[in-house]
Amino acid sequence: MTTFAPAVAADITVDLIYLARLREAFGCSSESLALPAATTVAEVIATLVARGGAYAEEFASGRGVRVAVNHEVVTTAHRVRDGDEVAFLPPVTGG
Amino acid sequence: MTTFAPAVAADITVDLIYLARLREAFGCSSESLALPAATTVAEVIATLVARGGAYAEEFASGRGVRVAVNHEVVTTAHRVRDGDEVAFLPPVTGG
Amino acid sequence: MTVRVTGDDFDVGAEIAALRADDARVGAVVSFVGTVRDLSDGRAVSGLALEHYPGMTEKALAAIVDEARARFDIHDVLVIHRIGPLSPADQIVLVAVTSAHRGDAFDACRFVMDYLKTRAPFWKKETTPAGANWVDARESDDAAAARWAR
Amino acid sequence: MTVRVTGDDFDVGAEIAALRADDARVGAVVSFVGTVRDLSDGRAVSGLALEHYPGMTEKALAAIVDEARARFDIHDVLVIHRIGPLSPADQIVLVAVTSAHRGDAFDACRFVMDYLKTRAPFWKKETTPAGANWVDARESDDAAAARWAR
Repeated sequence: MTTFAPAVAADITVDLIYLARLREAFGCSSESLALPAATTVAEVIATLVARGGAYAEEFASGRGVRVAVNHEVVTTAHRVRDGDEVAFLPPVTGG
Repeated sequence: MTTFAPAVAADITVDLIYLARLREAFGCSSESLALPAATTVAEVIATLVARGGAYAEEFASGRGVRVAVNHEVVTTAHRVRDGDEVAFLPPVTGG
Repeated sequence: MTVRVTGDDFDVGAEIAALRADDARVGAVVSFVGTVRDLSDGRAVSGLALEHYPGMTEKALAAIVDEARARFDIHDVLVIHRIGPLSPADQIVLVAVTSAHRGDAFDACRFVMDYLKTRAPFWKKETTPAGANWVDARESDDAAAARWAR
Repeated sequence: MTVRVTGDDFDVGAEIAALRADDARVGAVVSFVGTVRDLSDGRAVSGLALEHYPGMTEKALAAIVDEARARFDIHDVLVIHRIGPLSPADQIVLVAVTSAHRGDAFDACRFVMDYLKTRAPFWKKETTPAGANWVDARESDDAAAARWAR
């Protein structure tokens, strides 16, 4: 006999990378985060902001943090996939 | 007894310098030229053009020859003085 | 195209010579060297630490160079950017461009620098008498990069 | 300011290092190197002879550098221009500018080159399969210099 489970959104796991000022503010350079499939970058950020403290502060509008998924800059509407490397970049100051 | 000569325009002598293409066209790099005082650069050029041949050709309008007196570029209205170094410069092509 | 992110200093003369490679189609070489100033927004700077995002930084630099090659008639481009601790007067970055004529070489070198400043993932942390601070992005750099928009 | 007209080749790295002089007020060094191309207006070039007007040429270069210093916020300028016989791929000219910020260094370096090309008394004679010819001035150089008129 075979049972059929109802279809549910499969969970995914992404790697979050915090760079430069963000790494120092969060006291963390990277972490794994489990999320529902098809989560947008905006939702990832909302998840982090909900932690409060430095997370709420650093992702406040006007801080100019950009997001790169697998090394490509994306908009907040971008949907992350299982295994993605999601990096948070403060405004760059090289050169 | 003293005699008084009538006042006349004193003659001056200038050094003419021919550069690059002009030197080759005239077969001459420099010459001394005696002129009436207060001669203009335009009149110096007219004197040279009157020689005909390469001189008439190279000073024809549109060839872009510039004139420098004592290393400063001047207009054709400039009046030369005794001992001036008057150089004729084809369009420059350095760099 | 050569893009290099490195902790080591570089020899400007040797790098430019290698880029030219005695190629007689090249008539113009424009280069930019960025160096550590001892003054930043009026504060004395005693040292700098440069951080990057390994993997993405190299790709971002290569993309900027590709864009320069698409926009300008140039032969080759070299970008070297240092990371790690640096002192005042140290070399930070070298961008060099070869081309047949000078206009494209000047434009491309400046374009690469303007884009590098605003798009390449590098971050500077300065040590000043008030402590160590992450450097703020400059609006003038955004304005410089925006000039190339099209 | 250094202005040098010479038959000798120059070492770009050493010249830039000497110009910077490890001055930590300098944040940007822009340099231009002009080199002999083996093709000119579609003709193969096997050699070049560069002539100048001793005395005036040095003064003209110094005047161009003075004008650049008046127009732009820069620290120092170096101009080296070779004369005499040159071969394809040889270095002809080096212009290097130091400044606190890159915008002025790029502008000043380009300004000096544009003015040098149209105002400094140098003349090139090219050797091509058709013989030796004095090079014609380029209208594009006049246009480049005219961009700085004000």
